[in-house]
Amino acid sequence: MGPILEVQGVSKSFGGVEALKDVTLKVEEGSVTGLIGPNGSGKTTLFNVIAGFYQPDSGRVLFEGRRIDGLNPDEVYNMGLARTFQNPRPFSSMTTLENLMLSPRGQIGESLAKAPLRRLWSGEEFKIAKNIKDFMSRVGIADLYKMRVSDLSGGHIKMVETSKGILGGARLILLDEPAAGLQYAVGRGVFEYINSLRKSLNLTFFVIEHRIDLLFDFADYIYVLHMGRLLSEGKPKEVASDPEVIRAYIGG
Amino acid sequence: MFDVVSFLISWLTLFGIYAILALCLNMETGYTGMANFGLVAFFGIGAFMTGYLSISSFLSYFGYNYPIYSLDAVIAMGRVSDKNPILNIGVFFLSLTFSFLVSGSVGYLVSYPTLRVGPAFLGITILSFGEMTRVFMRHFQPTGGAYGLLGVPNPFAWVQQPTLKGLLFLLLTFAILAAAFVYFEVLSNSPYGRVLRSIREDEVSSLCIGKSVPAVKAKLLFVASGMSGVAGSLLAFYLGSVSPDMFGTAVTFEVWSMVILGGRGNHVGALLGALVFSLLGRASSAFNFLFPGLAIDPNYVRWMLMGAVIVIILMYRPKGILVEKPVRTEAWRVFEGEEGRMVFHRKIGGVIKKALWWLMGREVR
Amino acid sequence: MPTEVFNTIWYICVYSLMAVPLTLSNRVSKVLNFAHGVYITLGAYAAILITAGSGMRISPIVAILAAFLVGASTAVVTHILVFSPLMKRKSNPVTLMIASMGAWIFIKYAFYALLDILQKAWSTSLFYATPNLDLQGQVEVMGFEVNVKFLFVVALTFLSLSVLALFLTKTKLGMALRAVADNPDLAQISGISNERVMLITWLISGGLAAVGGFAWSLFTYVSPEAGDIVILQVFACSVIGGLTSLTMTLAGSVVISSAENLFILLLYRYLGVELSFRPFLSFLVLLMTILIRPPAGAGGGLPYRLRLRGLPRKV
Amino acid sequence: MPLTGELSDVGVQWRTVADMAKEDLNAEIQKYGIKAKFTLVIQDDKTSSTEALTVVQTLSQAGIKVVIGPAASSQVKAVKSYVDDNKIVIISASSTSPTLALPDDYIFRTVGSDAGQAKALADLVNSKDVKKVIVFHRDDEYGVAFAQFFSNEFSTLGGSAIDIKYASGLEDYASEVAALSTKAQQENVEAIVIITFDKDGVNILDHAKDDAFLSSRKWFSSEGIHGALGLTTQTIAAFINKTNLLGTRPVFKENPLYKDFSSRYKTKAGIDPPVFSANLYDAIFLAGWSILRAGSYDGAAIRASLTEVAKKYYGASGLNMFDSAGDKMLQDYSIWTVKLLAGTYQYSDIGSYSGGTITWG
Repeated sequence: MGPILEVQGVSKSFGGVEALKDVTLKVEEGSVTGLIGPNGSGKTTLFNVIAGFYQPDSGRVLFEGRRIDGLNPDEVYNMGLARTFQNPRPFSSMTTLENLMLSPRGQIGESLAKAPLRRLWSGEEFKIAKNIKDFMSRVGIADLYKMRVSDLSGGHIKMVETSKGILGGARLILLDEPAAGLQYAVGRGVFEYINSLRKSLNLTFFVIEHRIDLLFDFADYIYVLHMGRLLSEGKPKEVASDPEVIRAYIGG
Repeated sequence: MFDVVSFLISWLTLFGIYAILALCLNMETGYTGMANFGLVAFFGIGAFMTGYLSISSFLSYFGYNYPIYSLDAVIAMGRVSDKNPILNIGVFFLSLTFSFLVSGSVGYLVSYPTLRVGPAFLGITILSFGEMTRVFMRHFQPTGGAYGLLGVPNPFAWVQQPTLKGLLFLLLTFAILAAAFVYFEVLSNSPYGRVLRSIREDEVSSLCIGKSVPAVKAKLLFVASGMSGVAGSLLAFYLGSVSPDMFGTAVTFEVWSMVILGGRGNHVGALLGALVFSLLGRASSAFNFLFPGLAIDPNYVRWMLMGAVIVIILMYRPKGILVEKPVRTEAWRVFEGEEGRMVFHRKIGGVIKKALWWLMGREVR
Repeated sequence: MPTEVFNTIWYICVYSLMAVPLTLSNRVSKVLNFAHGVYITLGAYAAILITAGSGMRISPIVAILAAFLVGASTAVVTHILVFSPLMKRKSNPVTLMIASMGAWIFIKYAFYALLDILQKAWSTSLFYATPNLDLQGQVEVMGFEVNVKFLFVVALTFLSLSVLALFLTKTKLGMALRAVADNPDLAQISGISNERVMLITWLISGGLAAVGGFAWSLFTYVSPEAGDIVILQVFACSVIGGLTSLTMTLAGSVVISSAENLFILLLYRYLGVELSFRPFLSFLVLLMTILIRPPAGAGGGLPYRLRLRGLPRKV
Repeated sequence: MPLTGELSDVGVQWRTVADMAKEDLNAEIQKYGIKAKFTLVIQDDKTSSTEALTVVQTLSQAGIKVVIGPAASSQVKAVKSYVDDNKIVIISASSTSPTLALPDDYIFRTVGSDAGQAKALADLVNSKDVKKVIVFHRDDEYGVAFAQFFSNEFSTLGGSAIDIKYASGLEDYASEVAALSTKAQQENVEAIVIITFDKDGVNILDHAKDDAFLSSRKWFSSEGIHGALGLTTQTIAAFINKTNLLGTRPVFKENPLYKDFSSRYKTKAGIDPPVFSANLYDAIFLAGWSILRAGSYDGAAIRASLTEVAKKYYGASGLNMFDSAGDKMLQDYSIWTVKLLAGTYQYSDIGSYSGGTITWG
């Protein structure tokens, strides 16, 4: 299996401050790839560049062999690349069901012209809802469909966030600290959930995580970012034993 | 003594016009979260469009060639406005359509700043846009400039009996209001409505799940502004005259308070708000009439009330009197079985059917 | 053309006195305050009511103090009664904005009612008045006959703004204020009472706005609508300053003032644009600034780039 | 009646006038031994059109057939179609818009249309052998129309008028006045003609008094500013005297009834009667008498009798005969200025204009 995402020599600077310096990395299809680094090392900036928030100053981003740098976030998503946020941004006063119903791409009923004509979209709506019901029951949150997301627990919110991307039919999902702010057990749960999905749906995950221990258990491959530069990469063990990394983490 | 019928007619007509505005604002603010403080601009554009179209078409049809704001034109209109019912009705619908299109297109263009700046800035931007429109209309000769337009032909000018005339116009207004209501209700109970709400909740994350937010906003502004334009056109026909000073910011704020009172994100609520505030306006003048020479003018009290209501509602019932309900689509059927299907207009349909059965003397099954 | 220049300076003074506090309050409390116009009106009327009521002249210093007190107290009361409860409920900016709108309408018409009563009581016209101060006459300044009021207002503006600047940069409270403005949560952690800072902010902004209103009333006759009529221009100044940067707000008021006093004249003289386009012009400036250079902190702007859609290229 | 909004300043004073008129009317009726009493309902229309309509509707639904006001022409227009349908007689004492001079409608105006006054003002300016003026006017209907008429009249008299329009509804006009001054110097005009309402007018004069060149010109004004209290303040009044500002207003001052009226108003309110107050006074009288004459309280009848009554009625504002368009036919004008009388500055009429001739003194 070839790389699903390639970042080639991407640089990005804000007002003279270089957040990313010539970063190049690959994400293999079907893998869980980790991205670690101390605060302010440009991890989230990289995600934002990939997801189309920022346009890179130089370099290219390829998704499934197509350039996606310079596309807008919605277009990137519609190509099958979803992202989550470090602190989740669900549509809090809407129900779980509505949140999930939003994610499928290109729904007929979402065009202003077709929306009033119910019979045009009701069938599709029904199908989507069925899928979502199956999915939810598989994940075990089916009974939450009626609750407003603001009332859910942290772990559930993270699940919903991740599920959005999956239900959108994304093939690559960028997760920004999925386990942040959760107790260890819950965090681990989230990662197991990710892992199972990866197996069952053949998805690829690109994960930022501070919980290095968790990441080391689940990731296949890890990149280390430091001061906007790629410091080291490799299998978890190699990275863990890399003196550079250790110095960076202790002295960084 | 007090003429209840004509009171109801005159009140409900103005209510109808304002209710349409309230619905539009509710679409923009309640659902999409766009702080449109320039509503009045589209209202006014619609009104002027109507004045221009109707009068000029009448004059040309009857072969006058006065400038439409001249005295001769007004006199001529007075003479011919009740000659040809078909023309009246035709012109009415024609100008309604054009008002919709023109105001809508303007709204579409105005949506450009909405993707450049955030809510607070948007509010100010559109607010000043509204003021700009007013100043511009004052200088715009084709629609009479400062003179404004007089003699807009009422679609029912050919009806002699004033009460009947008022009633007919009221019915027309309500028909349009009902159409707008059903349209918006259906719209907001569709996947599209869901997208709108997601934008209100968090436009960035809505953008991140593939909704092209700017496009959605622009289209919505087209529809909502268009409907505001229709409201303006109705006003023009009702008053029979249009002048730039009718479209100050105060109108916008009144509509805002209606929507807030009724409940953002709930069309019935918007109607309720409109009902309450338009009645309040009547009440204050009636009150003034009943007890002349009060220490404090009831009009002040009324406005103070309006302000207080806004604040209090926001504090103790932020979602308004009627809170918004989740979007009802087929999706609920999957989870809740049949009753999930009951969407608003079907409910209405059910009620009507029951009523018919009842009228026909059968028992409701 | 000295008159135009003098007018421009007048306007700069008045607008900056009104717009800077608006920016300040917005920056700290994140409220886009529509009620700001009312503070201006009240400030303008404080001196007028005193003089009209007592029928005697008062010294400008007294007038300033009165204006400041009235404006500040109103602002604080508004905060306590309206904004802080809503903030406790974590309401979003739009809600706060609407709330301020409500407060504005309420205060405005309450004031109207008050004036109405006073008018009946004193049987004088208050709906269009100017304060009666012992601040009259002209003085000779570098060849120009200059109105004393003019010099007074310039000095007033300069003083109050520099005092504000000092307060914000030097004193502990001022720094705390800025800290809260930049990051409320952090400030909370570092042990500064958020509520207290808010109160101070409203005190200052309301008071300054009122003083601005007073300066305005020296310049011209004012009516209960005064605040509402200038508020849009004031907003324009603040928006040019991004509703966050005080210095940029000053720049904004310079821009708007010269637009209203100089640009329009140039347009009139050389392009024959009618004078009555003056308000139009200032709004135009506002729109242009927002569209061409969305001000810093134009918060909530989408990460979205307008371009012609082209499908991503295969490589 | 505008109690809030842009016309608020005069509105409040008009209230007094209305009360006065009511009392006098009732007294007079008693004198004639007619068992009737008129009560007056004063409504604030906030100088806004829809408000005006609401008010008129409420009144008519309460069975009232004669409404005096609204003040501004735009409001009269807004209520026109309603009153025509429902046969309610509108008597506006201050709407002077020429576009409302419409035949056989229910709108009457006890004040001459601007066309007449524009002519009077033009003659006045001409009589001061001024040949080149700037007309500095509001950008609303009143200002634009008046300026147009004036320019036409003035040019037929062989003068030339330059037209400058300013935005009404603002709070301050410093820059406009500056522009006016520069323009005046460029063109080197002999006089300035201002067509304003009270607020903006006072403000403009307030700024003009600081301008050397403008202070050296002659000034003329329409009636719009008359009665504004600002003009009697020390500084502005001084300016007025220096520039010898003269204005026209639709009042025939030689009229004893008017003298009586104004003196009584002065004792009541302590100030001179504001602009249009005489017309308002007469409007109320006309209304009262025509209602009595009509016998039945019905719009059509009242309208008919109103024209009849007006033919004979001679009131504080002179003859009130209506022309075919329901506007006052013969309007005499007074020439007013502000003078130092008995230590205080006061409005005073120093001349009158009747049937095309100006008489001083």
